[in-house]
Amino acid sequence: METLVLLLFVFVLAGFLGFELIQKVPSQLHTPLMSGSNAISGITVVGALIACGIGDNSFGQWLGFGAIILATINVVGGYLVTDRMLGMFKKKDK
Amino acid sequence: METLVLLLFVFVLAGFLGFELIQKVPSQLHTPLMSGSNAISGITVVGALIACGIGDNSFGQWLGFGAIILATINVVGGYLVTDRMLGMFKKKDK
Amino acid sequence: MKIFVPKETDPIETRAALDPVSAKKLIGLGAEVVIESGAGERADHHDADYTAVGASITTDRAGTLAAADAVLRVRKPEPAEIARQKSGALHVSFLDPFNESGLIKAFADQGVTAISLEMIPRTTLAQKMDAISSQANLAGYVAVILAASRMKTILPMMMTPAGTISPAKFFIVGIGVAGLQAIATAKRLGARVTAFDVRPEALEQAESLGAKALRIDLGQTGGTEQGYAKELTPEQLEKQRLEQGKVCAQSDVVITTAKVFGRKPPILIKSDVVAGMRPGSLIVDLAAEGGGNVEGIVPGEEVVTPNGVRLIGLANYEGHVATHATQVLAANFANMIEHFWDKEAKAVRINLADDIQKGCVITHGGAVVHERFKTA
Amino acid sequence: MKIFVPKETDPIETRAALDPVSAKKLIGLGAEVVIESGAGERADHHDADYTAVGASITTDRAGTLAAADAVLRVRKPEPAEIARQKSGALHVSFLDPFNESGLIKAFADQGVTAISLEMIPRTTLAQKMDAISSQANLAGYVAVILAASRMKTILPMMMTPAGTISPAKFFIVGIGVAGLQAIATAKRLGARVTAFDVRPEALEQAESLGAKALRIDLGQTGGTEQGYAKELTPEQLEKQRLEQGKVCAQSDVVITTAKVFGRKPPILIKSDVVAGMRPGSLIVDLAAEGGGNVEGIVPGEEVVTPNGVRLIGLANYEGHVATHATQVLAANFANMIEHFWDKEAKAVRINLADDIQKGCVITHGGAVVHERFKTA
Amino acid sequence: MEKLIDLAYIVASILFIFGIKMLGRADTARRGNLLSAVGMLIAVVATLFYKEIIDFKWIAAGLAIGAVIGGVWAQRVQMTGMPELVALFNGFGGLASVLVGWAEHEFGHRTDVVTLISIYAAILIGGVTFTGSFIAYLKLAGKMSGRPTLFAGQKAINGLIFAALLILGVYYCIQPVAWVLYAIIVLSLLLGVLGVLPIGGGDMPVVIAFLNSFSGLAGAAAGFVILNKVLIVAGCLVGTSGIILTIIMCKAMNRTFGNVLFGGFGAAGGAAGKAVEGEMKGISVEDAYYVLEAAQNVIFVPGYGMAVAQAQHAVKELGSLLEKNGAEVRYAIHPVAGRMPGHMNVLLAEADVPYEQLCEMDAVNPTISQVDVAIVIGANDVVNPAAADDPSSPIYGMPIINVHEARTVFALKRGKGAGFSGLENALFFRENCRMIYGDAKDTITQLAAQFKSGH
Amino acid sequence: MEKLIDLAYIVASILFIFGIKMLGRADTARRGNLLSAVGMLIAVVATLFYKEIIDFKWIAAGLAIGAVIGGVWAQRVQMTGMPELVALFNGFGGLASVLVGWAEHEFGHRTDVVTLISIYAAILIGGVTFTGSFIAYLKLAGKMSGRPTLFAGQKAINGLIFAALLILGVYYCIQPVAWVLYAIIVLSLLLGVLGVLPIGGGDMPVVIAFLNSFSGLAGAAAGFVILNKVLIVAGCLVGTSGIILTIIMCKAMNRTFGNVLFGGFGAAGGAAGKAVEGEMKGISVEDAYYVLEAAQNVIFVPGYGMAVAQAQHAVKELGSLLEKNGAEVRYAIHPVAGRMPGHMNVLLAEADVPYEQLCEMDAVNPTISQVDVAIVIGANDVVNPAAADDPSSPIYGMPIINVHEARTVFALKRGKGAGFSGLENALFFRENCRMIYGDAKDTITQLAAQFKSGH
Ligand SMILES: NC(=O)c1ccc[n+]([C@@H]2O[C@H](COP(=O)([O-])OP(=O)(O)OC[C@H]3O[C@@H](n4cnc5c(N)ncnc54)[C@H](OP(=O)(O)O)[C@@H]3O)[C@@H](O)[C@H]2O)c1
Ligand SMILES: NC(=O)c1ccc[n+]([C@@H]2O[C@H](COP(=O)([O-])OP(=O)(O)OC[C@H]3O[C@@H](n4cnc5c(N)ncnc54)[C@H](OP(=O)(O)O)[C@@H]3O)[C@@H](O)[C@H]2O)c1
Ligand SMILES: NC(=O)c1ccc[n+]([C@@H]2O[C@H](COP(=O)([O-])OP(=O)(O)OC[C@H]3O[C@@H](n4cnc5c(N)ncnc54)[C@H](O)[C@@H]3O)[C@@H](O)[C@H]2O)c1
Ligand SMILES: NC(=O)c1ccc[n+]([C@@H]2O[C@H](COP(=O)([O-])OP(=O)(O)OC[C@H]3O[C@@H](n4cnc5c(N)ncnc54)[C@H](O)[C@@H]3O)[C@@H](O)[C@H]2O)c1
Repeated sequence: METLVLLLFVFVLAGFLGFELIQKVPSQLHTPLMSGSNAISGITVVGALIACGIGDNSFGQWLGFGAIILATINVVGGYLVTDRMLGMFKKKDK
Repeated sequence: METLVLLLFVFVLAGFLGFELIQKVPSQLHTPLMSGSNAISGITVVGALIACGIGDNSFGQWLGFGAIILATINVVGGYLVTDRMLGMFKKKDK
Repeated sequence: MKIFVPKETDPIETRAALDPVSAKKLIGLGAEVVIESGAGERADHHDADYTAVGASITTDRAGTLAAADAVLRVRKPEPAEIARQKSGALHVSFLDPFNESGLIKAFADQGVTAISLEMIPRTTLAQKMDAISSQANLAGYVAVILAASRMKTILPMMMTPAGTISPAKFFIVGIGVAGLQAIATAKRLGARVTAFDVRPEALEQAESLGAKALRIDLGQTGGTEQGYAKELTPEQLEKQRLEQGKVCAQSDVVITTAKVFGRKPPILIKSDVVAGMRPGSLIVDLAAEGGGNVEGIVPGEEVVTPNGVRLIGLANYEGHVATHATQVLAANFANMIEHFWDKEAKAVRINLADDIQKGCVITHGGAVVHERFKTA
Repeated sequence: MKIFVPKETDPIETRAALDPVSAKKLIGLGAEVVIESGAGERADHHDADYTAVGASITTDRAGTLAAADAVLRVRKPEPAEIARQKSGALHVSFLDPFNESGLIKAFADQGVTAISLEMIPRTTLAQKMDAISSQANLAGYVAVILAASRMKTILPMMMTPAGTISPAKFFIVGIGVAGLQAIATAKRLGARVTAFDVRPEALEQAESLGAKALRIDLGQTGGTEQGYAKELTPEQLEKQRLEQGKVCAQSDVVITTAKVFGRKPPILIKSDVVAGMRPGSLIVDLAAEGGGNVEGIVPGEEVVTPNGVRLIGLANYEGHVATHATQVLAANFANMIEHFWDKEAKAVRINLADDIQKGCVITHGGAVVHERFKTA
Repeated sequence: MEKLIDLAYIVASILFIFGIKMLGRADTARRGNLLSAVGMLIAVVATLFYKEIIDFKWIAAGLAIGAVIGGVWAQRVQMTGMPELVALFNGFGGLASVLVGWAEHEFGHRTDVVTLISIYAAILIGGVTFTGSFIAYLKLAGKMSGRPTLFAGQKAINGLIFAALLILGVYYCIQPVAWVLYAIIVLSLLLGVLGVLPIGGGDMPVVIAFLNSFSGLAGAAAGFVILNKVLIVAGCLVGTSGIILTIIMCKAMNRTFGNVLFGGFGAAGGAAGKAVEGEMKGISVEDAYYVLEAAQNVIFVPGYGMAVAQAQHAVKELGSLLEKNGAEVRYAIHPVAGRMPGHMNVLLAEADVPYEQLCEMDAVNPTISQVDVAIVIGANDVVNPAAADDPSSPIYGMPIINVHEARTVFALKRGKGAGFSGLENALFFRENCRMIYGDAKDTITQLAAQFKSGH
Repeated sequence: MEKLIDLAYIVASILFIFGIKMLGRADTARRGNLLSAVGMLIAVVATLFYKEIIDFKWIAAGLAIGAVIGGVWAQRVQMTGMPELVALFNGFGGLASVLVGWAEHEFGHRTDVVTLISIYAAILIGGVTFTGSFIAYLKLAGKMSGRPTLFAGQKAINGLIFAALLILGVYYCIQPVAWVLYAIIVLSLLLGVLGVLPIGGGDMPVVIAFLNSFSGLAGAAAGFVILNKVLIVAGCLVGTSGIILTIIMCKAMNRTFGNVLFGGFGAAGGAAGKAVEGEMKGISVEDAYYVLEAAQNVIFVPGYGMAVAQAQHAVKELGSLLEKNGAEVRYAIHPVAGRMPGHMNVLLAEADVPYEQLCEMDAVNPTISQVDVAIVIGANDVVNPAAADDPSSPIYGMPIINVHEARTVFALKRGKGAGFSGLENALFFRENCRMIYGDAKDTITQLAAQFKSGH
């Protein structure tokens, strides 16, 4: 219970931090930022890894396995595609 | 232990949040802001309250008692003085 | 439709009624344009420039007058030349209709449709043909350039190793179109500009160009619905003169622009005010031709007062920049003709129900049709 | 020290060597200032203005010349008047020393200490007495005002209901002090300005006022250490003329300002270029007095070429704004005298070791002391 | 070991924080992405050291397969295909959350309410994210019509599904039985489909951003399920920063978020009785900034109000800022604008607007449909469409600057004041026109300030 | 109950977050203070419900006494006495932390390393905060000389104390015996005294801000001691936001933080061999903004560089912003500035600078010592003090604008380029001069942007 409360604290603080972090984003960064934070949301992969461990029969394994694959696609693909997007911006003179 | 780790998480997140919250402060607000956050740092009063509880002999009580008085001065005085300061700014036309 | 542009006869007139660009536009509509030889000469438009766009040149003034369906000119005609025009023809020019009842009668008698440029309504829609505005605008510019070229001082401020030259002080009285352009031009050159008008909205307009507005509380004033100024009561004029006098005394240049619709221009600067001004200072009176806003002005001449103030009262300010004045005036003519052009008939269609024509057509079909002049 | 300001004798000269403000300053130093009656008249300074600040007025020109310790004037003197001055006295004025070896000899012979305003070094320290700059500055302004007042067109752009008037195109050749002020003034009035100079830093300076710089690659050029321009080789001049010709052909006004230190001004605009310009366009030559930068210029007159280009070659542009020209020139005189003033002796102290005096004192103690003129 | 893992999680969280912050600035975005990737790597590797994790075969295989598929897709995709790929990836992330929740339901050891709520949330949000993103993908990829797909009663059906999901959720928390879970899975998948179908293709980027924020929250919910901090932190960061980004994107399209999500419905419902008389819609300076920031082609249309406000210098500055931001900027001058001929010229020349950028009415009008934003600064009569539309108007027949044909119009005025002619102006009521009330100079200065503080 | 308390703590934390954020903006500051006070109330009340807390007598008495003292002081204090009162309050907070740590040491149940570290931190930081704040109070209240108090070997002694504290700390974590704790208490109190003594009175506000941030950290440490979340959150928020505020305040004084803390030492140590030849010190645009933001009297000194950069419009804009911010703004024009007579006049008139704000050199120089900031924009010769100082200089004798007598000078140039006369300029090496390199227009535009984004 104590843990849950603390996790709630963490949740609330992270939430505020999320609000504060993004202030004003130039329009050409909208898509990369979306894509980049989508890759972060692939953090579910960590959940998938742990879920894969808890399954003690093969169905559980399969669920976890599927989750790992999907989340990894999200993570790896997400980061790479974001990087490619950002790489395409020519270095504009500041 | 788990609790401590979580508290550390809380600490780190609160730290980042603190950095993000203050961005640019007009110079006439420097003192009130300092004073106001000084009042918040009087949160030690909560610690003092609890410390007062744990002391199981009279010395402990005294320590806690002293802490309560001091912290309360900080809190009450701090908020009031900040409010007075801020009250002195005439409503400037925006 | 055969449009004829005679050469202006008044020696102070440098403008022409059409420039080659507008002539071309009219020819494009389907009109035939005939220019009297030399008509554009003083505005730097030569006969060859007109023929190059398809106009023809004539030296037979009388004959072409008689043959033309429309005559465009800058200044009002000699009565004798009205008599030469054929009945049903059109005549467009400045006419000064309030003072020229004789001319109006001549037009009506001859059956000529006479349009007075002065009488074009000051509405948004009619602005493209509003020659009063287009010319007053240039006059305002010229007034300042003239003043600058005659002053023994410069207009802008300069902080130099040899000391600071302070900016010239201009006072613009009457903030119509000409006054506004005078303000703009003097401001551009770095002068300090104060401006005055009886219409409060004009003061705001002056401020919109960066001038300081002199606000005198005169009580009730106003303009006609067409945007021209009404005449003031004697008391109002007195108070105004007093306040203005103070500003004048401190000014290097005073420019007056108040023409009042259909009347003699009001006297805004009396002799005593002039006498209070500094030696070397200058007054430019844009209303001089109609009698002037300044006491002692001599239209067409420069007068130096005993205390060394120079009064400039030219008659044709915009004529100083004849090329551009002709350009915009010709555009006004062309816009008007285009606006009322009847494509089938290839002619100007007269329709007295039209708001604009109601305002500016003075005579038509052998009669005076304009409300204001019917009794005349 | 008795300082005398004689009335200028050249009829085109409107300036005076001292205005009342500077006279007062000198009197404050302890000098006695005598003004010939009427000396300031054409700059709107009357005898009474001078006496009001403590100067005395004389009508005895010859006598005062002989009695004065220092004579200040605008233009170079008649040799006869040099002979009137007492030995050891001071004479400060424009002298044109490169062309007036006779005058220099006269000064030396008479034992008069002659200071040439032209020769004041163009250093930062000496700027306050630099009359060339203070006058050229005003000349640049006047050139544009003159052009504007003689054009049949206006300078600024205007998008109006009667069509768009495009901005006038100005071309300024030679971006010294006068050129810069001409750029500034034309820009203010809304013209499009292109400018050219052989010194690259001058092009940057033109841009600092918002003009477009015409950059022609001429190879090696440069100025003397005093900031005046060197003469160009014939090939360089040819290339420059070619490029300039193109710009001139598109310009409404060309203003030339290139005086080259100690020489006849270079011809920058040849007749063929003038012939390529549009009818109605204008050339104002600020170097006209020294011979002119433009072929066909007649100093002091306005010439119209066969193709309708007007060449203006006045002699005394700054004299058009005589009041201000006198103000700054007088400040230059006063600053100089103050700078070298010996408080005890209440007189100007001549010290040929001083950098500024080394530059501008031509004769002293009965001899020619200036390096450049010693052989002369 | 545990402690090290926790430490690693803290480090990963910090890297995510920096990553997101840096992704929001052009000069640091790429590095930010890298940082957050490093954070992810640390988090994944740390997780592998958990003692519960035993079967590395499956894990290795899963990671490998996912990495290859994701990597190849990311490399192969065309520039133009990127947004839809992101949608697809996002959908996968959502589906992964569903699976994690499901697995926890089947095999988890904890059955307290918080855990159940979390499982429910992970599955609900993940499911909606999955199918919603997939529909977005199909629309963006052109495999499905981009037009809003509407049918009768859509709104009611969605409402019903939503209500059912709520009830099932409550039920599940009390009685965590399997059929309820399956029902929840199926219904959330359905809700995702039905929710996105009525939204037009042009709004898909906003939808994806929103679903992305959603999938972050799903991740955080999954984090509560397995009591994992880094999941909570990262998920919540993405959740809230994603919301902000979504709002920003809506602003750049001059839309509200509700309008994007339910606009399609609205179009379906109220199409019949559309009011002819519109209303004057205001817009805040900040929202206007977002629109301008995204604009490629901007015209200023100055009028007498610009002169009154003496706003010319501010206008020039805003123009320069817009140009720096990559937009094409022109100044369209109507011949009768102001109160004297050439009034606007005097002012703009004073502010040093290059003559090249001044355009006559006739030059601007033919190109006006390509204009993203027309900024009308204190002009009124010269942009009054009545001159073209309304034969009874006293200015009927006068050519105007047809700003109403631009994509968006911002009209800067102090209030509802009429122009010189005293006429009401229908422009201000048009759908594509937004009023920014206040003195024009103040407004423009504030807009410029927004631009500057954006860097 | 526990859960409710935790909920209350979360609410309190959120209120603190909003409170701090709102305190940073003028229009919301007062409400922010109120919000955070409400948060505090909630936190305190919630704590009272803890089951460990039994003896309400003491608590009630303590709260009452503290509240009365604090309340009375806060009401009584004069406007001018407020900063020192804040210092005093802050010191009390620090002492409270010491006492909490001490109590925990004496009577606490936990002896794990983390707890010990936390006790150590709470006492160390709290102790330094207490005496440091007290000294600051004395200096501000004028009960002690405001001048830096210096003595030989001060630096070494402080170093020794610091080292001793470190060693004692390590020792305490291994062997938490009482004498070590007492030693730590005494030494930290001493460090607070010695650390603040050498700092000048003018720098006290910065010191208080710093100590405040410190006392926040002490609170967070105390939070770790008693495992209390709200203490950690609030303490850490104050700790980091306080650091930011401290840095901002340093910037407004055009100082670095290190310079404030150790400036006194530096002055004592290196006073003998002070180099005559200075160096050109740069300053970032952001830091320059903080100085300008606090300035009451600003002059611009434009030169040829302003013309080259065509910065006049930007300069006018910055001038207006400074005026809006409450500063008096003038433009000091040297007669030979630029490359033609009146060069600056043309440009400034173009930018619509009112003639009233243009000042001649002779008018400005007598008042220049009251000028907070002189902004030299691409001028060089006209502000070269060699003209007054150095008889060998070719411009010796020319009057200049004596900007070097202003409190602070910002010199805006692209690089080390000389002016027209080709002379080196000693101004740029002066102690009170800061260079801002770059094109003047860019620099000014950026400065203006800082101003605008500050609102
Ligand atoms: N060009 C000429 O020569 C000339 C001469 C005379 C008359 N006119 C006439 O003037 C009109 C010109 O049209 P226009 O579109 O330029 O102007 P307009 O139609 O007169 O409209 C000006 C608008 O600016 C707004 N405004 C005034 N001050 C403002 C401020 N400080 N900040 C923001 N907005 C402000 C007013 O609305 P709020 O009050 O709501 O702010 C008003 O609606 C035409 O009808 C033309 O015929 C022209
Ligand atoms: N007023 C006159 O009539 C006249 C006529 C001729 C000569 N002068 C002489 O010119 C001098 C005028 O003095 P001043 O102080 O105005 O100018 P200055 O001494 O010539 O100094 C100008 C400074 O501006 C800097 N600069 C140039 N471009 C810049 C840019 N884009 N952005 C920022 N800085 C820039 C240069 O340094 P960086 O290269 O490092 O940027 C240079 O040090 C005097 O010596 C005067 O005698 C005056
Ligand atoms: N509808 C349009 O588009 C349009 C076009 C041009 C002009 N107008 C309006 O017409 C107005 C008048 O134009 P105009 O230049 O032909 O006017 P004008 O020549 O009749 O008068 C010039 C100015 O002098 C002022 N004046 C008159 N008596 C005065 C006195 N005793 N003291 C001080 N000032 C006095 C008038 O108010 C006017 O502003 C313009 O200001 C404008 O509002 C409208
Ligand atoms: N130290 C000071 O403070 C100070 C004061 C005044 C002037 N100056 C310097 O002296 C320079 C010259 O001043 P001036 O106005 O007396 O110069 P000037 O009258 O001798 O010449 C005017 C301009 O014409 C240019 N020129 C010469 N030959 C040319 C050619 N063939 N083609 C094109 N341009 C040609 C020159 O380069 C010069 O810029 C100034 O630009 C300035 O740098 C310095």
